[in-house]
Amino acid sequence: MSLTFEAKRNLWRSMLRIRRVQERIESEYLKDEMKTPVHLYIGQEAIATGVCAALRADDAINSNHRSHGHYLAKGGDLKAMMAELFCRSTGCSKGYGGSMHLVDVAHGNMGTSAIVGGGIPIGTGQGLAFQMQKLDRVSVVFFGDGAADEGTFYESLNFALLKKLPVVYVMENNGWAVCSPTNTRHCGDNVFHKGATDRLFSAKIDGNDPELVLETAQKAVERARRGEGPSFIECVTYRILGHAGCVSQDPKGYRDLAEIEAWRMRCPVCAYQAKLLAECALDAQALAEAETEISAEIDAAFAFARQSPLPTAADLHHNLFCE
Amino acid sequence: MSLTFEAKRNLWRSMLRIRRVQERIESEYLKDEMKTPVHLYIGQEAIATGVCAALRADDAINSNHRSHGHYLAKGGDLKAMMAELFCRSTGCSKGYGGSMHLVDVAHGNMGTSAIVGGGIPIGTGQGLAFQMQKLDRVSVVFFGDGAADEGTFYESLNFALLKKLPVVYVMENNGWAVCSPTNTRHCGDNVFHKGATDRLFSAKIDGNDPELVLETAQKAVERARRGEGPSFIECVTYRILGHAGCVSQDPKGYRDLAEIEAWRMRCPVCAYQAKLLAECALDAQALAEAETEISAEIDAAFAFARQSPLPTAADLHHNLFCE
Amino acid sequence: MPWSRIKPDTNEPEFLSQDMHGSATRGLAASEPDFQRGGPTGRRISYGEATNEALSQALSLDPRVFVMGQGVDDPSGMFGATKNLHLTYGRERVFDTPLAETALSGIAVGAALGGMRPVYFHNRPDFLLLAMDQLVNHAAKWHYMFGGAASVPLVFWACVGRGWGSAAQHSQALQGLFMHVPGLKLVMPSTCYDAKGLMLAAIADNNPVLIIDHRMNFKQRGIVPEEPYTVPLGKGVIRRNGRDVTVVAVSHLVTEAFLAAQELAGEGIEAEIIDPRTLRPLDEELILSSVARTGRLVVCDTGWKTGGVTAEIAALVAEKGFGSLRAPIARVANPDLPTPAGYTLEQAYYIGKDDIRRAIVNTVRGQEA
Amino acid sequence: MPWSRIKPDTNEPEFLSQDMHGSATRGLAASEPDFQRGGPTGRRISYGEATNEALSQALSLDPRVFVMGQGVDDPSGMFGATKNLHLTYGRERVFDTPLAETALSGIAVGAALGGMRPVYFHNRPDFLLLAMDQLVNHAAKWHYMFGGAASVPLVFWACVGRGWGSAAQHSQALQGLFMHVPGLKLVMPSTCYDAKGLMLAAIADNNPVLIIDHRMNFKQRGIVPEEPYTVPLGKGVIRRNGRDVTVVAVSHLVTEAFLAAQELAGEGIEAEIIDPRTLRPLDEELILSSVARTGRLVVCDTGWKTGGVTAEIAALVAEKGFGSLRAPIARVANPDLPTPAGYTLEQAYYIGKDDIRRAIVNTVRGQEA
Ligand SMILES: Cc1ncc(C[n+]2csc(CCOP(=O)(O)OP(=O)(O)O)c2C)c(N)n1
Ligand SMILES: Cc1ncc(C[n+]2csc(CCOP(=O)(O)OP(=O)(O)O)c2C)c(N)n1
Ligand SMILES: [Mg+2]
Ligand SMILES: [Mg+2]
Repeated sequence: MSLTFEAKRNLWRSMLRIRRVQERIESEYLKDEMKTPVHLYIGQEAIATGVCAALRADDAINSNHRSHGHYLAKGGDLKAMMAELFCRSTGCSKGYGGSMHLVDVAHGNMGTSAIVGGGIPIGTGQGLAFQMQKLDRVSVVFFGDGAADEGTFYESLNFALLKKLPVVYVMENNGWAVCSPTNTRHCGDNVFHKGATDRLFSAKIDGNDPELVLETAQKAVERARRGEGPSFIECVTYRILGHAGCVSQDPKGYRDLAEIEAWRMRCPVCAYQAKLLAECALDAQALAEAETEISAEIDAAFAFARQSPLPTAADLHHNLFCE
Repeated sequence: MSLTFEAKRNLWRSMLRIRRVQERIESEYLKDEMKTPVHLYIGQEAIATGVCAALRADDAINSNHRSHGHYLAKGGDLKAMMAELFCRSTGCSKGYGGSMHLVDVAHGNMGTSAIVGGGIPIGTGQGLAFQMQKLDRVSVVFFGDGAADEGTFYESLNFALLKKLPVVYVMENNGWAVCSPTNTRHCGDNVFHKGATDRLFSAKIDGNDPELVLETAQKAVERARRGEGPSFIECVTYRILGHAGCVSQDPKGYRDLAEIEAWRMRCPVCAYQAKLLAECALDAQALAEAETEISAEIDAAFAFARQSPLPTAADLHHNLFCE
Repeated sequence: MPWSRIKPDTNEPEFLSQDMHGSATRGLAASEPDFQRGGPTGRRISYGEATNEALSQALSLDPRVFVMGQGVDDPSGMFGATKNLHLTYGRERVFDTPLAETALSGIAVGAALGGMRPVYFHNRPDFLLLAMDQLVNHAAKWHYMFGGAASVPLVFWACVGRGWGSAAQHSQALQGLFMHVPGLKLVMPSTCYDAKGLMLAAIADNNPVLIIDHRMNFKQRGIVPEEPYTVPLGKGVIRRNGRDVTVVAVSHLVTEAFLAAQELAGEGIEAEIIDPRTLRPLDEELILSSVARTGRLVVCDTGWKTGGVTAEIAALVAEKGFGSLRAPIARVANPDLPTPAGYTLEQAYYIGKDDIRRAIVNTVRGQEA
Repeated sequence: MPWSRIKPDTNEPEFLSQDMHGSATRGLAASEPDFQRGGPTGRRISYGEATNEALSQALSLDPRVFVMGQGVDDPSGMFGATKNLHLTYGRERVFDTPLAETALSGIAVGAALGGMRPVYFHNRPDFLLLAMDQLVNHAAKWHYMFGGAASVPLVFWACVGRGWGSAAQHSQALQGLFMHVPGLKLVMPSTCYDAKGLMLAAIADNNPVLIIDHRMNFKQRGIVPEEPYTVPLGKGVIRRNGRDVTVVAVSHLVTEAFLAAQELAGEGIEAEIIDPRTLRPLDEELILSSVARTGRLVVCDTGWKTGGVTAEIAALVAEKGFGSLRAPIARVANPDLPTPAGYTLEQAYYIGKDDIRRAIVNTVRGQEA
């Protein structure tokens, strides 16, 4: 794939930003100010980044409990996200949603479900809406290997195929669902890969390679825009930290340390940074500048969140119904 | 497949018996004595017959709303079935179930669900129970092409593959779900056929050929008994009558008359009878005898049902809970 | 099926229906139609036709509206409710679906988020049990969970399948479950007029609305204006005035209660019949002020007794209207059992006019213990 | 997570617990153990340990019993309830599952029909919404629908996830839904003793039983006999005697109600605290006879108010205990809203001791309207 240096730097910067935000959350989590369960995206940054780079602002994404990366890559405001994690009124969901329920209507993120698999049909329905309105918008659904256990995945994909909906299904196979490895839940590759080659564009790719993710997503998105129907992209990756919370809260013993170590060595952010440095798409100065900018942005977002007002009892009964 | 003449005659006789029972129900339905929705099996007899011929008495079957054929082929008592259709206390479900909820514990038919797809996980669970008890019993699940729309099918098959359960999934693809043709509900062949060839024994066969059904089912059943896991057999067939009730109640216009006529010409009972006559596995006398016997059995069953007592208000509160 | 003639086609009773043409009703068409000012103008049409007309008008008034569901384009068209709509509006806007109630419900949610206004016909409430996750975990919570940032305007519809020997899995009246769910509006019409007006109101509403209808209603014919109009959600109506006892009844039991009340008028008991029309939001005010006058309450529902609609309405009055209560509250509901198939058992199972009558008499005259 | 310390580890109150060692409790082991005759003999263990012990004993006593569920073999073992069971009994009898709650629930039903006694840990009640079809349309109806020919002995378990900022989809207390379903037994323990005894009773029962537990319970420690024993389903218990008002509370609200009652004793109000322990079958007799003595009722539930558990218990008394009622029934339940995530909103949302106290005072002294 021939990307401009600028495009490459954008990919890298998006990944780096997601990484640094996640790290900061992790490092501050024990302070007990973010009273909401966080599911960190460390190790998976290339996926959200690569896919969202293939999208327009008005395309939709649908995410899950592990949503920080998707939200940010799609253009979400960091301040509004951090305020949500601090459960403030200035949060993207005004403190009603918390970490698992981010929303960003302006960028096509119409709200995030923490029911595993729950977002798959919803993202499919958004694709249906775009098709019915004769828009060329595309709906992307991000979900985990755990969500692919759920029957809604099969039902949704069947419907998307039937109607040729502009939906791209992105499965982030990070090998685990909480403490359950994929092989205690699936038996071999997903049946859609080989079972629907006549109807479905499907690919199983290295999810740690942002350029490959972008390239594959672009094919899928173009196909969707042309009205040729859905795609299914399985991105192989790894959840480097624990399922939820910060590192010190991760229960020990369910994963092989060697497995974690091997994937740490394949860190998508470090690897891509090294690649761009080697290609001279990036130099030490740009790197340092980016780190400084990101760090300042994060500081500002945390400060914004901390200074923002908390919702009060008087807010409790708002918004049950839409007028 | 080399079947003895006797085995062939048994297949034929089972099919003929199911057919004649269905016809009798159809012809008497307007009398309004059977106050329960009937879903007739005419046109699909070779499937229940062929599959059940591959089973032992202690193997389990799980059926659906269109269950008369499965119930009878698995050894179910015609009297108890007809009494159930007449909603009598002597019915297999004592009049609480009606036509859609047949049960026959003695022959491994532990009860029938009329929720489309509802029986698929239940039959899977029976397979799990057999495996956990280290029995070599097999669980067969009969379901329609409509049920294959449901996510429980995917979830169940995934689990059966994972645990190598002794379950045979028999999909009766009769082209329709009520008034909806398959192609308004599915997009092409089921993904399991080609998507899981490494894990699953699957076959798409002519469901109107009882010998082929038997042969395929035998392979699947033997595989299950050997602990090698589940199979998926798609039997292509046709529902010659309407979805429910008798012919005069069938709404007109949703199916092509030519389509119905073409499948009538491929009637599994007539075709197999003709084949056996041609092979001299059957002669006119045996045929006449069988018709007479079956007709007498049906008369007796209808008489039994009509003479049986009706449940009364005093029975209403029985059996909510099992002691 | 012949034995499906559980109730002959019949004109619905001439209810008092104060509200029918009153202020609570709102015309949808630009010029306020006649029926708003004067007496009833409209044709006598069937319940299915009334529902169908509402759908048809919604489809023609709002390009965002579409109708989906397993069988909506069948020759029978969901008891007539969706009949032939696909011919007028095309299969892109009125379409059949796979039997995949879980995902299709989520697809409806997503379509709503994407700017459409789906109307999903689920046929029987029994099948809604497959849609619970999307309905309860998603649709009902979406607006609140995101602090109001997004909304899910959709209508789910299902029709209770009483009779036919439908048995345990095809006859459930599950409003008792859905009444418990915050964020969901729950509608149960009882007249042809309301079937149309409530459907149009539900489609116009910006929230998830579940309409639970009833096979028995579809046997009715009633006066229905031709113009589009809405009946407001959350407003009940008094179907008959009476001083001795308040009878709250839903869906087709409104008619049964009305008939019981007419019989009892001859015996000196005057029952006030309230049709809440929507169970959520519930018109608490209407019920409480009626009980304040009558001092007695009988609640009738087509669902199970324990933990159902009758429980909530009884509890409401025991909590907020206790001071006016002069007798134990009576609940008339189906027994706490799955529905049996057999017709003799069905007869013992289902409640109707006589059960309501008995409960009224006991409540007014005192029970023989 | 640190902020999950919503309630410190604590000994449960010393309830009256008449029944704890009374006739209603039945020893499971061959020889009747000591605790049946004498005073409390047992160790003080945590709630998780008590549940774990029940599962372990069931697994060792009955080869048909098995434990399944997403995460049952996790290091944390479902709040400790299933911890390490797979090490003792093997992964064939204690196994992790795919995230496929709909089918896995049906698989449990099928396994029960095939001769096993599954115990399916569903983690949060929220996920049970995916299991509704199998639970309500299948498990709950199976015995009745086939005239008693087959039965479905299974236990579903789920634990309400209050706190943690769990928000709308991970904190629901959905007993109000399940209480409406005939054919399902519904259990909500509140003490360590009952957690063990009710689990063993549920597993021994030949019907589908749903146990809804609560995170807050898992902070408790209490006296639990080592031997296997059952606490009968359908029998409630008086946790505290009082003459002025009957307070029915479920799950961890039993403790909250008890603490409120202790405070009020100093102010001259004696509240009787009833713990129904099972909501279906409900010990109506116990509640009605208490109200007959006190003339007043406060009902407390961890779920939503409208159409929930408090509705049914209030309606029951308004119907069958009206004659003894001297004040409006009060209901203390969560507001009719999805659970908000933010801790300041959570604080406003959840009910506890003070809300119960207020309701008791109002009920006994009369409300300031
Ligand atoms: C329907 C449902 N079941 C169970 C859970 C509990 N749960 C939350 S996240 C999770 C694991 C999901 O795994 P996966 O989809 O692979 O996403 P990952 O966490 O690996 O990113 C589980 C089991 C849930 N939220 N929803
Ligand atoms: C979950 C559910 N959805 C809808 C129905 C209504 N229904 C009953 S039978 C049927 C068609 C089933 O088609 P298929 O599985 O192909 O079986 P067939 O009738 O063709 O034998 C439908 C939609 C139902 N019983 N259950
Ligand atoms: Mg994963
Ligand atoms: Mg079919």
